[in-house]
This record gives sequence, structure tokens and C-alpha cells, in this order.
Amino acid sequence: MDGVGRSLVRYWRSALPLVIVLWSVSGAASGATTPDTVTPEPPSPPSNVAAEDRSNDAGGSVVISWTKSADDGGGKESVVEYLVLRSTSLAGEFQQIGSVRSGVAQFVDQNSIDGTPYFYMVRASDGVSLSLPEVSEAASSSAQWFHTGRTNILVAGALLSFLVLLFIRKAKRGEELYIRPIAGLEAVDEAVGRATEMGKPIMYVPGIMDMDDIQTIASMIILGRVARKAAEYETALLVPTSRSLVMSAAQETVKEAYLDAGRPDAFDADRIRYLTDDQFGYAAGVDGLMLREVPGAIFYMGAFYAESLILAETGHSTGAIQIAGTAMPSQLPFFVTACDYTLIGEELFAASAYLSKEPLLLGSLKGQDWGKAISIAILVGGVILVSFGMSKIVEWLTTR
Amino acid sequence: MSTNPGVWVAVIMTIGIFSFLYKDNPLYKFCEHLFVGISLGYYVALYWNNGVIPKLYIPLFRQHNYFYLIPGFLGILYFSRFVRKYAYLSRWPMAFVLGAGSGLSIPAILQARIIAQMRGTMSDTFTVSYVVMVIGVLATLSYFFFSREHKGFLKIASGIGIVYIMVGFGATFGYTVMARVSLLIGRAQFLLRDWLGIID
Amino acid sequence: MKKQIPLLITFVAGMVMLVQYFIPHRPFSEVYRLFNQWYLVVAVFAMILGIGNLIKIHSVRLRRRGSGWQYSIVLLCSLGVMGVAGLGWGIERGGFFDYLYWNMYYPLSSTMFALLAFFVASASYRAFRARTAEATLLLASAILVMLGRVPLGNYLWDRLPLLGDWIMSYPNMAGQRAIMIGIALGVVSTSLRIILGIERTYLAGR
Amino acid sequence: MSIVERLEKLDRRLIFVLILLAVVIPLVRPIGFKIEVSEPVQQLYEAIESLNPGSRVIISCDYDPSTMPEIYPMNQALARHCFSRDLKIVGMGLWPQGVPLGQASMEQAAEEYGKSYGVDYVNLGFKAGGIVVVSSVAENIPATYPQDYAGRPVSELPIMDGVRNFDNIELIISLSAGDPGVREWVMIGQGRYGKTVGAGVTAVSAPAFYPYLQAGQLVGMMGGMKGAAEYEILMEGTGTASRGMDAQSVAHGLIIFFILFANFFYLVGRRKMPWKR
Repeated sequence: MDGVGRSLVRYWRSALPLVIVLWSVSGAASGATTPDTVTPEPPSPPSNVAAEDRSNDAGGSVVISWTKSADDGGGKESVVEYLVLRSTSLAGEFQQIGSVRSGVAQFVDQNSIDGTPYFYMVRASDGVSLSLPEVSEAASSSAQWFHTGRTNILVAGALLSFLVLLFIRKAKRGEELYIRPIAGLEAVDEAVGRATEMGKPIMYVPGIMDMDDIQTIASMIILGRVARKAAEYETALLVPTSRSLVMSAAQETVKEAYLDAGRPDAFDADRIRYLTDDQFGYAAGVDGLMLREVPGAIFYMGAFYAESLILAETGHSTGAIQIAGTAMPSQLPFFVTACDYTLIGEELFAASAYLSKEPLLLGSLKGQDWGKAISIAILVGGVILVSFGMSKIVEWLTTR
Repeated sequence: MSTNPGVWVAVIMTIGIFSFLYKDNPLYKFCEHLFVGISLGYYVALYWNNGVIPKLYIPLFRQHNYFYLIPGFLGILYFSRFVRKYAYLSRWPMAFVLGAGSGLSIPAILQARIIAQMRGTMSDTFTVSYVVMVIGVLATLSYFFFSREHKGFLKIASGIGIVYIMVGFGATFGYTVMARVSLLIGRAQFLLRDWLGIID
Repeated sequence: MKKQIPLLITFVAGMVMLVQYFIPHRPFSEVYRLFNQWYLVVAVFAMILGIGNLIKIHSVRLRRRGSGWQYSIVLLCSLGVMGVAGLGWGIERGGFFDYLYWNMYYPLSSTMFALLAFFVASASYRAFRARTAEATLLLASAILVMLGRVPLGNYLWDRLPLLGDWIMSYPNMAGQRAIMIGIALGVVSTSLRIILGIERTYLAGR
Repeated sequence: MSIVERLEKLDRRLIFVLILLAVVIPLVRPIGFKIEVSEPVQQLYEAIESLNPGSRVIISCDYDPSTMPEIYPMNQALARHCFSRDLKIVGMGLWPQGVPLGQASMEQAAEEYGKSYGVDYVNLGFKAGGIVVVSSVAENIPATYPQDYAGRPVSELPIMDGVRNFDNIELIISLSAGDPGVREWVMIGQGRYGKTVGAGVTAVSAPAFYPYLQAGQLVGMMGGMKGAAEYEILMEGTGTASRGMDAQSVAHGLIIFFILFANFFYLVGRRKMPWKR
């Protein structure tokens, strides 16, 4: 706005209240004001009415804010609501676009046309009469091409994507990616050995979810390892499943493992059984099987829900060695206290990546590991900086 | 004792399920299948009234917004899996749902579950509890670090990490026990209040 | 083609939803809103499909007289009654549908999970053992929290609720936060692989 | 048979009977333990107290009857609190089974405070889609919910006058028994749109939400039946949750006794008579 325009606006802004008062007296303004009502004194007006484009949005919105009337939360305590009016010119007619309750000092105009300048008028009302109006300077809405409050997410996302993709590529090229030995896997081997010594079968429970759950997929990979050991030791392996698809997947996996171990003849598909889809029905079925077969080692690997403790309790009462692995946070505590060894959350996925050597799994695991390392570095740096009063980093981590 | 037939039905259902505690039996199985059937019937009615009608019928036939034909068609493709020849088409809606869901989730998870958590860990109020918290976050993160063998400093860090994990699991254990007991209290309140009328 | 088209759909849908987070301007904002609405429509069909699958399993069991086929009759009949009640007379409060919900669905569902209180009690007697240092720590923390969170704890020692709150707000919170960050990294990398078409397991099989 | 072995062989049905008694006796003969209010519950209460009358609050019923003893009392207390402060409730659900529960709790409270459907509260019902439902509500409520749960067009309901998106909502409370639930409301509602979000959750999931509380992503939280009981106390009344607290205490005591007792024999007898054969 040029200099002349600005002074014109200033002129109108100072003259406008007078114009409105004249209107009200002559009865031209809204019906809310009638000169001879019982409340002779209208509430004092709000001040500092400001309007500006809502930043970082798709356009079409202007935020209007003001300082509350002296009679709102103080003074005469008479304000009931604020009326918000809008016009494209100061001299033009202001039309009400909304109202807010007393105590609120902000309103969002959601119907502005981008690029059109609007003037906003705010008046306090006590339900009978209206205060003098206050008018904002002109404001227009616009849309933005980049959300400036979200740069941190963009950087973090780009970095993590880069790392994951980089390591997947490396793994596909056949580069050796180091993964530390997972203690739980040694426990798995040992349990199979102990069951063999006792001359008892092994039971493997793959959870109650279907093959579309990543925990079930990880479970199948670990089943491959267990089956191989079982084949080598010539120990019977029972796999009760709660989904028919999991049953076929388990049969495939076990058959392959027996083939690898050079004992295809020892494979018995009937030991890998589908029981039922029902959660508690399955738990009761597995319980019965445990009591009949008395396995020497029981594995619980996959997604478990409330049935976990029913299974683990019965397994414990049969005296079997129990090894569990799941990423269900609410079931892990029960497994930790009722089993001899438990793979916790990500350890389950790490174990399956370690065993399968699948580039996708290995590369992602590695990429996430780097993500963790960077998080640790930022945390350490941030905590030190902040405790020395340098809180810039907190600001940078704030997303809007 | 209640004279409301609805309450009596509910009591029979309750006792039928509780009979599982004695052992798995036909009454329990009956109730269990009744439960699955009723919940499926519930879904049918709810998806119809809150899904098909407002999300498809009204936009298409009342508002004549034919843009909705696209997702409608995509949705119908789900059923192509019942026809072997066209079964591959059922991947299209799945692809859309997975893609859109993943795209929406990525920034949301980065923000709420990573960046905001790191920000929350940094504070300038220096108390014992704060130090306990910071050490805990760092140590637990290092426990789930798989690229180095847990030796030397990493061994100490992950050892501290497992302590925090176990304390956290203990809290979950305690809260889960609390939740299960609450559910039993709820049923006991129903039997004692609504049926027998001996408490209020 | 059979694989390319779904990969393309996933990529476009995912990218639009992802990019709009950073670019609020049109046309991204509009496509974003449109995809939101489309998603809700497609989701309706996904739910119907889920129901259809279960109905199929049980009608097959009934037709083949598979084990427990009698129970499949119970299931299908109750499904029919509940469905007809809701479709025919609406789901408004006070109707027949609502009556079935409160007098059958509600008691069945809540009793099913109340069973767990009994199993927790028996497992705490028969299975939860301090067999390792870790399990001991877990049980100790569990007992403190269980006492701290109920009025009984306050009665035993008036600082117990404070101790329970402290465990929840600091050590527990710290461990949970690190686990949350770890899981979040995993979900983001899986989602990324799905959008970019590297992860294709969902295309396999059915 | 030694004592240890005999104790181990104890029929679990005896334990079932004991836990049943631990719950039933305190319900019939209340002890009257005092209930202390914890900070997250207090914060949630204050978040509602701080709202201006007439503000709209979303209460999302993301739970089902299986967790009713824990969450339904929260739902009732919240509805009563909102109506007592003249707030308007926009009810909805990310779980299909939550719809009748939200409706019943709101109707009950509305009767008590003389509020009417469509003016002071509405139940928008269920939409499938989880996280996308939240983002869709954030952008456009009438397009997401053209009708309420029973098929009335929302354009005819006065409470929805001028309601377009999250700009017209002051507070969101998710009553959540799992996913989708609090997580989605925090990620989209709080993270992406900057709304204030509060939660009422089952005790099972409560420990996992403490990071959100600490980072200010949740304004307050009720956890489990105890959380509900605390809220009832803040509302200066009593309800099913606070009446259940004595039973909760006794049952906890019994379970802790079981754990300690069994572990004592386990540790004593481990060397001589291994618990496991």
C-alpha cells in the first residue's frame, strides 16, 4: 500500500467508529442495538485487532486476533461474545462472518479468496448492545509452496531413507553386513539339544496372527532354524497353528529344513496342524496338546495377545524349557517371567534377518541401526547443549 | 433378583463364558460362536449404516458426485479374489490403501514418535529424575543396537538398558494385571447389582 | 502388468500423501483431501471383505460337516438375526439391534476378557518366577506399581503411590520412549519400502 | 509327596475361587480405602475446566464392550464434566463397537444436565480407516460424516453449524483400548494439526503412553479403572469405577501374595527339590 493509501486507511480507521455510532443511532446497523434498552452503556471495545494470512497452509484462511475488551474477564464483566465482520473496503459494508464466546481473542476466517485484501472488524457484545468497533489493517490470504515449520521432518526423513536404501543396495550387492550374534539364538539351539536328551518332542507355537503380520513372517524364518536342528537331532517337532495359511507356510518351511538336513524321510506333515481361528479355542487346543505330548522344549515366536499367559502357564507346568520371542509389548512381561529366555521386540526381527540373510531385511535393519546411532548422537549433544543453556536445538526439533 | 428378561439373557451369556474356567465345554463353545456371529452381524449393520450409505449411496445417488465412482470401483475390485481369473485385480485397492496409509504415516511417525520424543528428552531443569530419564533413553536405545558386538562400553550401556526395559515391563505387567482384574470387577458388579440386586 | 499397476498405484498414492505434508499449496492440498475421502470409501469394502471371508469359512465348514459344524449354524444364525435387526430397523438407540447389543454382545464380549483375571491369578501362582536377575527386577517393579496404583498401597505406606508414579514417569517412561523410537524407525523404513515398491510381500499369495 | 510338590500341584480351580472371592467380598462389604488423584488425571480434568463454555470437544470412542469396566466410567464422567461446563460434545468412534457406548454415556449425562441431542451433543458414528479418518476429520468434518450414526444429515443439526474442520474443535479426547486410537489422534491431531489431545486408555496400554505425556503431546490421561475412579472423585461423585477400587486393592493384594509365596518356595526349594523336573 502506498503512502497516500496508508494515510487514507488511517483516516478511515479513526473516522469509522463515529460513522458506525451514527448508523446505530439512526437504526441502520444490526438489530442488536436499540437505543432505549435498559443497559445504557455498551461494553468497551476490543483493541489491537490484527489480521494476517495463516502461514503454511493451502490458502483461503485469515487469522484475526485482538486484545480482549476491558469488560471481558474484568471491568463490568459484561461481554458475552465478539462479532467478527468483514469487508473488502473500509468504506464498504461490513458483513458478519462469525462470532466467538467471551474469553476468546482469535477467529479464523476460513472463506477468504486468496489475494483479495479484507478488512476485519471486531465488536464486543453484551447480548444487548455492541461496543464501538475496531478494524484491522487490510490482510489477504495466500497459499504456500513449502511448509517452513516442517524442515526438520524433511531432513530426518531424507536421511533415514538414504540410509535404508544405501544398506539395502549394499546387501544386494553381496557386501558383508555385520550383525552381532543374538543371544536368544544360542538358547534356541540349546533347548533343542536338551529336549533330545530327555527324549521328548519339541513344540513350536507361531502366534495367532496370519501371514500378513511381520512377526509371523519372522517366526517362520526362526522355525526354519529350529526344524533344521530338530532334523539333525532326530527329534519330533509339533507346530499347532491358528491360521490355515500359517499351517501351509510352516509345512513348507519345515519340509525344506528337513531336506537341507538330509532327512526328508523324517518329515511328518501331520505334526503341523491347524487347530482353530478362535483365540481362546486355540489356547485350549494347544494346552491340551502340551499336556498329552509333554514336550521337552516349547517355543513361542510371533504375535501373541491375551492367550500368551494361558499358554506359558501350562507350558511351565509341564516342566518344559520355554523360549519366547514377540514384539507385543503387553505380552512380553509375561513371557519374561514364565519362560527361560525371551527375544524382546526388535531382537525377534534382528534374529530373523540374521538367519535369513535376506538383503531387504538386513539392509533395513542396518539402516535403522544407523538411525538409532544418529538419534543417540543428537540426544547426547542436545542434552549437553541444553544443560549449558543453549536451547537452539530444542527449537530446531519443534515441528509446527 | 432382576425380573428384566434382558438381564437374564445377559446372565446366561456371562455364566456360559465363565464355564470355560471349569473346562472347555459345549455351552462355552455355543456362547463363543454366538459371540462371533453377533459381532459379525453387528459389523454388517454398522458398515451398512455408517459406511455404505453415507460414503457411497448418498454421494452417488443424492449428491450426484460421480467422483466417488472411482473409489467405489476400486473397492469392488476387492471381491475379484473370488474369481480366480481376475484375482490379481484385488491387489489394486490393497495397493491404494497401503500406499496412502504409508504416505500419511511416514511424516506423522517421524514427528510424533521420533523428533518430538527427542525434544522431550532435552530439558534445562537438572534434577536426579531427569538424569535417570536421559540415561534410560540412551541406554535402552543402545540395547537395540545390532551393528556392534556388546563389548566394552556398549556392554555397560546395554546392561543398563536392560534394567530400564525390565522396570518398564514390570510397569506393564502391573498395569495388565490391574486391567484384567478390572474386567472381572465389571462382570461381578453386573451379576451382583443388575441381576441379584445385592449391591448398588 | 499384473505387478506394475499395483506398484504404480502404491507409489502415486503414497507420494501424494507424503508430499502434501511439506507442500500445502494446490493441487497437493486438494488431491490430499480427495485421497482422504477415497480411502474411507475403499476401507468400507475392505471391512465387508473381512466379514465375507469369515462367512465363507463357516459356510464351508457347515457344508462339509467339518468338525464342530453345529457351532457354525449358531454363528450364522446369530449373524443373520443381528444383521437383519440392524439393516431392517436401524441402529438407533432403543431399537431391537441396540437391545441385542446390550444384552448379548456386551455380556459375551466383556466376560470373554474377564476370564483373563482368573488366568492371571493362576499364572502368578504357578508360572511367574524370579528365575533370572532380569525377571526378579521385573517382578519387583510390577509389585511396586501394583501396590502403588491402588488405594491399598497408600494404606500400607503413604509414599508408595508417589514411588509408583515416579517409576511410571521416569524409568518406565525412558524405556518406553527408547522402544517407541526403535519401533518408529522400523515402521518408517517398512512404509518407505512399500511406497518405493521394494517391499512386495503384500502382492504375493492371494 | 513333599509340601512343595503338593503346593505346586494345587488345582488351579482353587485359585480361581480365591480370586473370585477377593473381588466379590469387597464389592458386597466395601472397605472404603481413600482414592488419591494422580497428576495425569488432574491435568486432563483441568484441560476441560479451562475451556470456554460453548467450545466443542471431540470424544472419540475407540474401544469396545470388552474393556467397558475400565473405559465406560471414563466416558460417563467426561460427558458429565463437559455438560456441567456447558461444552458441546462431538462424539465419534474409530472402533465400530464404540458407537453405542458413546451414545449411552452421552444420553445419560444429557438427561442429568438437561442437554439435548443435536444441540449440545452429537454422535457421528463410525468410519473405517483409522489414521485416515483422523486426517479426514481434520480437513473436513461434514465431508467425512455427512450423517450422524443413525442417518440424520449433520447439516440439520445445530451443533454442527459453522463446523468445518479442526479449527472449530477446542479439545480432542480419545478413549482408547488399542489401535486405532490415541496414537492416531496424537500423530495427526496433535502432531500435524497442533490440537490439544487428551486420553483415557486401558491399563494395559497406559505405560506405553507416558512418553507422550512427558513430551506434552497428551495434555492428560486416565489409565484404567483407577484413572476412571480418580476422575469420578474429581467430579465429586462416585461411580462404578470408584466402587470397584476396594475389590481392585484386595485382588492386587492376593495376586502379589501368590507371586511372593510361590517364589519363596521356588527360591528355597530350587537346589534341593527343583521346581522343574
